[in-house]
Amino acid sequence: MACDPRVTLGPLVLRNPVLTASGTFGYGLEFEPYFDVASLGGICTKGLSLLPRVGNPPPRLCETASGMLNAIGLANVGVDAFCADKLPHLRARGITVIANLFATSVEDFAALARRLESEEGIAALEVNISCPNVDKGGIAFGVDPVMAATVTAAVKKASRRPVWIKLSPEAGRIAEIACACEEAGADALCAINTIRGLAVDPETWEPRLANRTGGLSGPAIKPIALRMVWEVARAVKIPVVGIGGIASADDAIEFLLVGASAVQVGSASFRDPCAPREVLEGMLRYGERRGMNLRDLVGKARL
Amino acid sequence: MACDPRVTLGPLVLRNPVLTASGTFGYGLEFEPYFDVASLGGICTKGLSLLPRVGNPPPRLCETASGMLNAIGLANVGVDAFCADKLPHLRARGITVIANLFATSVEDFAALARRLESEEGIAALEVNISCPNVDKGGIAFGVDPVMAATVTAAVKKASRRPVWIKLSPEAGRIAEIACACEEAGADALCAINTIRGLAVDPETWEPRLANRTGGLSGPAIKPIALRMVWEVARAVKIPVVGIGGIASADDAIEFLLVGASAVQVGSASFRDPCAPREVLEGMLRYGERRGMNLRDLVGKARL
Amino acid sequence: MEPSRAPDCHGGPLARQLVAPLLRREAVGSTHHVLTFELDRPLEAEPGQFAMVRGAAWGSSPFLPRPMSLLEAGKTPSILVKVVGEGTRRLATASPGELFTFHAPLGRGWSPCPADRTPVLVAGGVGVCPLLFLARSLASLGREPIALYGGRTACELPLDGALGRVAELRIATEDGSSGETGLVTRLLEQVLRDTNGRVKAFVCGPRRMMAAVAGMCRDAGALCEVSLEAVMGCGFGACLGCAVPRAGGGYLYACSQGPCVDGFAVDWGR
Amino acid sequence: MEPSRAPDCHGGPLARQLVAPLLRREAVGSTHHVLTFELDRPLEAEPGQFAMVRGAAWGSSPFLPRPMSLLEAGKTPSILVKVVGEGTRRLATASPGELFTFHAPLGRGWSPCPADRTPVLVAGGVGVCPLLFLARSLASLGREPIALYGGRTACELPLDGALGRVAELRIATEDGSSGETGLVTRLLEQVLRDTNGRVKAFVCGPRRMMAAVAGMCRDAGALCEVSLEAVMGCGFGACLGCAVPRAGGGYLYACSQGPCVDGFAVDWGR
Ligand SMILES: Cc1cc2nc3c(=O)[nH]c(=O)nc-3n(C[C@H](O)[C@H](O)[C@H](O)COP(=O)(O)OP(=O)(O)OC[C@H]3O[C@@H](n4cnc5c(N)ncnc54)[C@H](O)[C@@H]3O)c2cc1C
Ligand SMILES: Cc1cc2nc3c(=O)[nH]c(=O)nc-3n(C[C@H](O)[C@H](O)[C@H](O)COP(=O)(O)OP(=O)(O)OC[C@H]3O[C@@H](n4cnc5c(N)ncnc54)[C@H](O)[C@@H]3O)c2cc1C
Ligand SMILES: Cc1cc2nc3c(=O)[nH]c(=O)nc-3n(C[C@H](O)[C@H](O)[C@H](O)COP(=O)(O)O)c2cc1C
Ligand SMILES: Cc1cc2nc3c(=O)[nH]c(=O)nc-3n(C[C@H](O)[C@H](O)[C@H](O)COP(=O)(O)O)c2cc1C
Ligand code: FES
Ligand code: FES
Repeated sequence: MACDPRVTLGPLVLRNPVLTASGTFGYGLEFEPYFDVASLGGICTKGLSLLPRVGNPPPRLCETASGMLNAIGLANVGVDAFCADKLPHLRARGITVIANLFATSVEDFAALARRLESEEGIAALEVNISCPNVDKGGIAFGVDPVMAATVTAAVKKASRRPVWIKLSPEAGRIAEIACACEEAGADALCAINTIRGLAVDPETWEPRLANRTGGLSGPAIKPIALRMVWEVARAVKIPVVGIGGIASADDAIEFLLVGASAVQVGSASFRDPCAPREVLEGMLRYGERRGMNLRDLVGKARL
Repeated sequence: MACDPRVTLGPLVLRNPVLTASGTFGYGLEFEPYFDVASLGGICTKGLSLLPRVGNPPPRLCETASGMLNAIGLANVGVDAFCADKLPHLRARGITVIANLFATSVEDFAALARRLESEEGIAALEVNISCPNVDKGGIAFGVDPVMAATVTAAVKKASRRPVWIKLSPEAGRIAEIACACEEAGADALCAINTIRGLAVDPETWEPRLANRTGGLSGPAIKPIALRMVWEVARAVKIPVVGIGGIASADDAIEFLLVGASAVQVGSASFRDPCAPREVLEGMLRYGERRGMNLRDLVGKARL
Repeated sequence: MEPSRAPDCHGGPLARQLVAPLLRREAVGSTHHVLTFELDRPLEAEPGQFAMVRGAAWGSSPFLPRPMSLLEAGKTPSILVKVVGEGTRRLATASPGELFTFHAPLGRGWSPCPADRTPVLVAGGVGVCPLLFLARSLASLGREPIALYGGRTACELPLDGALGRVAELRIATEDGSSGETGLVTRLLEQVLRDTNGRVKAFVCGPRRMMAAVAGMCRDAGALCEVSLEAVMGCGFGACLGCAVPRAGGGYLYACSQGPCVDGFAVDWGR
Repeated sequence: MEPSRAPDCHGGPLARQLVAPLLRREAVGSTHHVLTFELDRPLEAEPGQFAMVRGAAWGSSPFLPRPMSLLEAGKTPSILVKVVGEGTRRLATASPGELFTFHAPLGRGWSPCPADRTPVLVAGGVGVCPLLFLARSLASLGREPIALYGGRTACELPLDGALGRVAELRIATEDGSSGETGLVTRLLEQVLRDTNGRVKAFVCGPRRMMAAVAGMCRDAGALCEVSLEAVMGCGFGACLGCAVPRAGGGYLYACSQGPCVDGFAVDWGR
């Protein structure tokens, strides 16, 4: 039976609900050999900052049970190089691009948004107020409702584009932050970013990451992410994008059922670069089997 | 080389640093066919309440990637039946017993502590202010420093026994709660309890647990637990007991290295009832190989 | 140390967890597999008891062992596996020599069938396992059990041949591909009528089937024992995960008070 | 869709991820195993490139694929595995027929050896893999590489025989159980002296060894290329996990800018 894959995220209509998570999909072009990236709902770029960042010293990664810790430190080419070198190719390929933004001050967040105003081919801005791996900025904005609202309002003011706020799992009450962002004008909320973790080598007594702590991602965090997405979706009226441990169509459908309008596939792309496509194809099969449009699954869990 | 396994937790000297986590080791007696439970540092009982509790409706468990969700709902025989039917056997076998306490009010926590005053064979009280699976009490105390301190002070006043407070991973800043409990007189802090999660059946749209959310435990949460234990251990002077995903001696040693004086083995006992003994034996081998006493590993990570 | 027994532990042989290699795996139809393990010393177990089984190399995921009814005890105990998820899929693709942790015997097996009652085994799908073990045991005692075996279709009746050798076997399938067309309760109806209820039903299958059978037995004055179904964490009373609503309130624990319990002790409505 | 190439992607064959069965596994000494996979169509790869390998049935743990240097390309490519943790343990116990995801060819292989320079391969332990592939390729071009191979003891020199067949092999072990006693750098010292530094060293081994070799080459006016070591997430430039300090600041990415890079481009001190 027919299944319309399109979903609406506030002012935006996406081809389908499968996006890729920032920092796990490079600038999108790295995946071109594997599948047609333009067939996805969209991609979230690696976090962009005003100036290029070299990132944290290695080791930056370590594996944990059903997941991984990372402390990349928001290494990125900077917004100018992104606009010059990456964006034209993404545009040419018809890829829906969500620009993920990182800054250490409210002003810089606004400046980033303004910098992108003149660029074509960006569907939305995803504001990362939840990075656990940098000393300043990031998570500090994400655990305080007033700060979160201030950033949201500043980016909204600086841009005509839809503004998505990416929430931290480390706020004691994530729904509170979500409501603050909604009130400040956010067009959608993304949850969750990684959860800070630590691993130590029992032989050398050294932390496994040079940054000491890192962000936990992968299937290990899925139950926590799903609970938080449910809490956020119940608390707000704006759309929610679900993230955290999604590796299969069933995983993605769970997030839709608890209230997410779209999902992002993250670390699963390391295990299998075609993971986002496979999640999408599985969701389409699920919709066809049940004769349902994907958007009609949103919030249907019997909770 | 020699390795002294004993550890000191405030006023208490334990045979060794391996305890079992509350709710994952029954009342201790269930494990008697498998190994000599008295050889452990101690066992934490299933959470005891003033009156018996039947617990939550099933399903109460579901498996997740490298872990599990549970919503037992603190089913227990009640403190009186524990003292009458279980404690004499534990005492006869020379098992070091830590009584884990659960109540929905400060008064009831104090009443529980008083009820146990006259019983022999209880080495310490572990106060659960962090259960995610009950409507009232539990976690509400664990995410608010004032409440946490109030409970701590009340139990301290009601008992001459060492009082351990079991912290919730869901407080935005766990170190803050830890400090509040320390100031209120806690003798040790235990971290962490389970992290609330959710799982939904994509076919039936029903939550996998009747209680909807449940607590995530197992190897999946180990990196988060280790980070939190480190944060707590840095913040306080009293001893810390590390809990969360410990399934091997290496895991336990990681917790000691970041500052835990002892550890609790939890869900790993479901996979292998001898897990606590194997963790202990592996730690002894580690200590012998390095010619170190186990207590000398505490806090040695190069962090 | 000589293992001692917990004070409220039921009788019967003490459980051990040991590491045992898979001796052989035989496919039974397309979705069922009989796995036989090789132990260092014989497993003593009663019909209705179960094992917690887990691949020694599974690492941290799947995390928990899987409860599986014992098909037979001894030095080479076996189980019948139906693939429903990741754990059973791994069991069903294991190769001989692969190591498993094998934790058995667990739980309470079937209680005896009074001499004046005909044993009637009511099986649905993989529910056949504890009943085949029981049927063999009854047959060895000279009892002549009747076995009623139901499923959606003929493929969902694994081990029907083995059951037929030790019991008087009657089959019902919903699609009529084997035996009578309809539910296994139809067969039971007739037995209850023919025997005037002077039977003891031993029941293992889907919850709805067990509920229906318990209801019919109660009405007919028959005895009824069921093998409970529950998601299990530990399998030996330590996690309190395997709760099943008890008649009159509260819960039964499938692993320690069951899996075999009086069918009238269960609240089938909650 | 015809796969297109990312704009800043290096040349060479495009990577594919495919599911391939293990064809055979051969133990090499007690801790090393050569695994050969069977692909549906031949793998084109250059010496020094690698594969990301993962058991198709590993589920969610171990989570990430493991980077493994290619020993050879073609329809039945192979890798050499040294057991150091859970992932390599699973590789080293896999049975023929077991399915793996095999993602290759990845990274930049070795760059050519100028005609006026003698190729000197400096290998430590499993670092031999990309160098054996290189030696075979050089030999097939009529070049005559010198191979210097070091390890703690004779057991840590897997594939020394194969290397000896395509290169002039010199061995050093710390315990003297094979070849000269000492570090492989002792052997290099002599080569650099004999050739007056007119060599290009191709180096793969422990970080400390590569750092030492790079330093010696710089001093002697020799060229030096190394194969970088890093924990990898993706293997193709998507995660930025595989950073290695770059001379002059910032980082090189081992998977996309390497693993084979100019030894002088690395900051060995940070
Ligand atoms: C006492 C007892 C004896 C059993 N004997 C057998 C047997 O002989 N042969 C056999 O094939 N199976 C038996 N089972 C059921 C078997 O344990 C489950 O099918 C198995 O645990 C599922 O694991 P999985 O990883 O394949 O599925 P999962 O991926 O864990 O789950 C797949 C689906 O099965 C459901 N499920 C999971 N565990 C159970 C469970 N314990 N009971 C009911 N549903 C469950 C889940 O909710 C889910 O919907 C028995 C169960 C019990 C309690
Ligand atoms: C380009 C490249 C090519 C490689 N080629 C080979 C090869 O041909 N044969 C071979 O046996 N190994 C090779 N390795 C190393 C191999 O990838 C690691 O040994 C493997 O990933 C470890 O996995 P594990 O699960 O067994 O160990 P884990 O349990 O993950 O880790 C065990 C220990 O090894 C360390 N480690 C993990 N990954 C790496 C890594 N990528 N590099 C260095 N140390 C690591 C960990 O920090 C830890 O201390 C190569 C690595 C790279 C980057
Ligand atoms: C290596 C890595 C890098 C990441 N970089 C960013 C980033 O730059 N900006 C951001 O908002 N999130 C970043 N994240 C977080 C992911 O976008 C995602 O929220 C998280 O990984 C959880 O999803 P997963 O479990 O599917 O991976 C990164 C995650 C990983 C693993
Ligand atoms: C089935 C189950 C029941 C639990 N019951 C309790 C309890 O009654 N009281 C308590 O303080 N913690 C309880 N816990 C939490 C554990 O003691 C422990 O803090 C948690 O499981 C994390 O450790 P683990 O990952 O090693 O299991 C329970 C955990 C599980 C899995
Ligand atoms: S399965 Fe743990 S108590 Fe029954
Ligand atoms: S391993 Fe992911 S960028 Fe190199």
